[in-house]
Amino acid sequence: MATPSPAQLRELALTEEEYQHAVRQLGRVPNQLELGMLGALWSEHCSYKTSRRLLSQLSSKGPQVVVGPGENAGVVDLGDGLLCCFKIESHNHPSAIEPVQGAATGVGGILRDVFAMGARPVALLDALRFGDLTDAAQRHRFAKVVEGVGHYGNCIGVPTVGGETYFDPAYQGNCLVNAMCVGLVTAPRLLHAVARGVGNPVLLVGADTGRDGIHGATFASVQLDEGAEERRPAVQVGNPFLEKCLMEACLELAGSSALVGLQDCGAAGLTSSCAEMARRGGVGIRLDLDQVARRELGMTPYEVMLSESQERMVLVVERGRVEEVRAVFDRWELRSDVVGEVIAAEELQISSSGEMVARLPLPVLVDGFLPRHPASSRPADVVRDLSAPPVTAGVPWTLEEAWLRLLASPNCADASWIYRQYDHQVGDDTVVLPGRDAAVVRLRGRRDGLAITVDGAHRSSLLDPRRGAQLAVAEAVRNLTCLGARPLALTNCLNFGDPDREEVMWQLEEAVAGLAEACRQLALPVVSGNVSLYNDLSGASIPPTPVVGVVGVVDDVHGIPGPGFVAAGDLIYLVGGEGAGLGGSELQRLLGGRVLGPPPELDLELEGRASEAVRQLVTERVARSAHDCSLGGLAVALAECCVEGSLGAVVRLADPPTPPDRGLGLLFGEGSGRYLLSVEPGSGGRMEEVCSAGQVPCFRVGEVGGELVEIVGLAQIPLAAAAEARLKGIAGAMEGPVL
Amino acid sequence: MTWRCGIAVFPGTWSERDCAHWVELAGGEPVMLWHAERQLKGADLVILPGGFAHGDYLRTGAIARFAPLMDAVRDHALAGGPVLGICNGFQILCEAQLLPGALLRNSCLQFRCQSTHLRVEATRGPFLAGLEAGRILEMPISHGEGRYYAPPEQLLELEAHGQVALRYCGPAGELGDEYNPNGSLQHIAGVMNREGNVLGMMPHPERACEPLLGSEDGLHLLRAALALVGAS
Amino acid sequence: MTLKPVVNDPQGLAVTQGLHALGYPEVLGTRVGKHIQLTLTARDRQGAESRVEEMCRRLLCNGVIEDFHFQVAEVGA
Amino acid sequence: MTLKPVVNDPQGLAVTQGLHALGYPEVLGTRVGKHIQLTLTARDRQGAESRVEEMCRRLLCNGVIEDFHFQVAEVGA
Ligand SMILES: Nc1ncnc2c1ncn2[C@@H]1O[C@H](COP(=O)(O)OP(=O)(O)O)[C@@H](O)[C@H]1O
Ligand SMILES: [Mg+2]
Repeated sequence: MATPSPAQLRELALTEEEYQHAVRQLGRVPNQLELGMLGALWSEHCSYKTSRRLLSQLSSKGPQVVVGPGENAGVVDLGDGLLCCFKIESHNHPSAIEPVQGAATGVGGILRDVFAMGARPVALLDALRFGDLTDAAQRHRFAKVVEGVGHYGNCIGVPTVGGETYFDPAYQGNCLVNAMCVGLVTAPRLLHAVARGVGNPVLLVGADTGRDGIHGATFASVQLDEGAEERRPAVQVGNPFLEKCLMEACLELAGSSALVGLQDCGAAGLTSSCAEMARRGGVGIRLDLDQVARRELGMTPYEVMLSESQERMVLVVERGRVEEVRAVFDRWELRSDVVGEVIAAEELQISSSGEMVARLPLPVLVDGFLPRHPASSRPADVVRDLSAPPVTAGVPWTLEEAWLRLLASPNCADASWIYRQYDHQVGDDTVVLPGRDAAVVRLRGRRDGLAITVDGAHRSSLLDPRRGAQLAVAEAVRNLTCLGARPLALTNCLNFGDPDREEVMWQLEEAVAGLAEACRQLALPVVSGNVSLYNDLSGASIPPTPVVGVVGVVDDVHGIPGPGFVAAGDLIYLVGGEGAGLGGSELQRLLGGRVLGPPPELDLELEGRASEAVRQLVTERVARSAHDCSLGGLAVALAECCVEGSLGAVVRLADPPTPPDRGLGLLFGEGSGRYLLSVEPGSGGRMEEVCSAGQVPCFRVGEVGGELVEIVGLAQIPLAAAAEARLKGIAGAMEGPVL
Repeated sequence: MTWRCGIAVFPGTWSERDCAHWVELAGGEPVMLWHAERQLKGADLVILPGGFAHGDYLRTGAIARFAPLMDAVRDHALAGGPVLGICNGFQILCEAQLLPGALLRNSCLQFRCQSTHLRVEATRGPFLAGLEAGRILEMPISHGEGRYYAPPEQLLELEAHGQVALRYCGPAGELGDEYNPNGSLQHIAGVMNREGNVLGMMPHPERACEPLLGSEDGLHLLRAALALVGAS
Repeated sequence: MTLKPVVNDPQGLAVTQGLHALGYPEVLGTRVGKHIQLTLTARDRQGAESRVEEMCRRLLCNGVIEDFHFQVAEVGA
Repeated sequence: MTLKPVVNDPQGLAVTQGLHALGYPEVLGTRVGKHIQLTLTARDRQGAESRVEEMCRRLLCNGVIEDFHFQVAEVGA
């Protein structure tokens, strides 16, 4: 084959240098099919060639960890032989182009990652980012993404129990759609994505292979540009019904000794699933493409090997036991075909019509990519913006107005417009429904349950991506703590722009370092994750957006307190760190303009101690309600506690506000590490005792009761007005037809 | 003696396990019935659970109603045996013409998963016999196509024969569009056949069977039926 | 496959509203139905028509809410 | 409005399987799309055609996965 032209290489997302690197390692010129396979596996999406070096900072150590990164999903031990398996993944580019199907197939993909481990999916969550809802195109995209997420989860019968949504003009061109799945499996049924045993047959099961999604992996590894529409086939239509049957069949087989290894066909289709399974097992695989069931006539080997048709799985089965395995798929009316076998040579050998059409050594295909180290530098304007004072003098609103505006901001408001479109109860195990700080899924036959949350960095990440990533972890831990849960482990999705832009690379480096620090400090092993780069449109990158998913355990799923106040006369306590911190805050976002000022302080040690103390108070049921302060600060959190409990409150804050600030920082500052708890009047002593034993600041700030949410001397709003503002934030913006 | 509750499983069904849990809590014995089989394995009572049988492609329940199992369900129903269709099961019963009417896309054009109040309208038949008329039950719904429709003459007939079993209502039993989550005609949440032995409903009683899940009201329906089966 | 005229069509309404909002006030109404394309073998046109009619009645269309209408076209041997 | 030929059509697959199970083995394939009936005012056929074409492109059809095709018929003043 002649040396491919630069245009051909670009099509495969390979550089000239990478091409030469391939030729050197192979000792020959690869043919077109081989080049396509190399391009797909060496893409950022599959190889992590840019981020891998950074990700090694994340520790996956911990006595609870059973499987860390590197498999389809991470696994932690819940005791008594039960394991929990989870992962988060992005589907940003496909969702930007076809929001319903892009989001739906994102959910489909993450489900497959979890049941590929033999685990039954028990919960889904989604983290979403869009531009402003004042823009009709963004409303449309948002509505369609929610429809797509719901469509897949609702059809397949896995509850979507939580999520996180943020609107900011910075995501106008690139929406983010991250989906997380949590599953359960008993230890003996845990599966691995590995090929073993020379002579063992390789099966392809599920959907037929079509021309859709060819080059999806490379598609996710380049910027969206005006020509993106031309790569349309990269968007696929999912079939949740087929996946449901596939899931049941795979779970039925999970306990069987006939099954050696199981892997889903994700990005780069058959190429990556076979290559990775064989590589893990130190063997090779020979595939006969004539045995692959196709949806269309006339497909070339290239198309078959690189198709990303959804709802397919690859199995390695013990020799001689193919029929019993196929019987299970037959019963579910699913297609299953023997398409190859395990071989001793560490190669992927592809034959078609009796001819060998590709033959690639796995060390080259899987690990032979060139690691990339793009230059990074901190942009000068970030330095300037960091030291600028956050605007407070220019706030044109009274404190009451600002308060109500914040409550009605779609970022703080009631998210039920979203989650009422998701079946969040199927399975009969969701005991804390969406709408709270975290969701809880009970474990059958046990007293304990899983608490799950996803959280992301917001605007302060633009100023300080390291801090931003830490704030995301801290917030996730706080959300679990509010329910009395002990965080077990973390998964993450790193959504960034084009790493060849120096400031983006800097953001990525900083964010990963921040994530690593926070996880170390809070003793949270990172067991799985995903990187999504190139979230750019026309030269503008998204803000650095690390999203973390954390799974924790609540010892008793009965009587978990909510955020809402419970009874008039109860005492309100503010526990944890300092307030202030308007830099990068939601208030600043409402004012428009640049992100300025130092982002909120974060004391990870204090964060850890506060979490311990609050967990104890919640577990002992001393706290009758618990909620953390996040977007919109103390004032928004207080109003939420009131609205949720349909009770007013009177709160006094010690520090007197200074003139230009007027109390804005005190009310709406987003300082980290703070919780609002309420206790019965007689429990104040226990409250203070636990906090002082844990060296956690704790202030009695007020009492529950009345029809007002009042911060004495500063601002007061009627309970009903607060409730209405919160309710209309998203639902109000989405009134009227969205097609 | 325990009562056998057959639970139909089609490819795409997803609340069979929830139903089994509910049956057990109510004191019955769940038996899974695979769609390709032709007999009910001695079930006294048949539940068609929620889900997306055959993907609900084309129309909800359109393909499922031709399953071999449905012949056995039909025989059982025509012989007066109790049959309960929940959500997708209700849609299948309508397609199979064991219940009148059809279920259309929610008028809000969105899927809805939320808690609803239901007013008991009829107190006949195995599932509602134990309840007083006007009683309010709380149960979640979870569907995209639950808008009950029947042609005008048929609707009149349904009302005349007391076949409207449950209606969506407010917490105090009041009717209003704000309490109707899907635009169903006459706020209908559940209907039964003329004889009363076949009941179809969109809300999920099996999700309201424990205080921990927010409501126990779903147990009433099954306990009534199990008492009846046990007595006969 | 179209919804019977007496059946309320919220999807059609939403499309109409969407079109109005986009600047097409001339649209008086919209009804949304299904379009199914079947490829089948048959000895002749009549044979095909009677089979398709039957498929529509038995499976493709629900007579309670929908009307149907079809055309048969030859696509060659 | 029909799905583009390369796009997966799970609905069509399910309908085909359903028809086979019901005893119609002659069905080779099915594709399910949307049928939208618009009622609109226009000065003439050409005017109507260009407006409808625009509506299809802008709103009714998602060009990423769907193709469209339409016919205009007069229904009288
Ligand atoms: N996209 C979404 N999908 C499902 N639930 C969501 C989504 N966005 C927000 N929620 C739910 O709304 C509630 C509020 O979310 P959020 O404001 O992010 O909470 P917190 O500030 O405690 O992290 C949570 O229970 C969350 O699970
Ligand atoms: Mg929170």
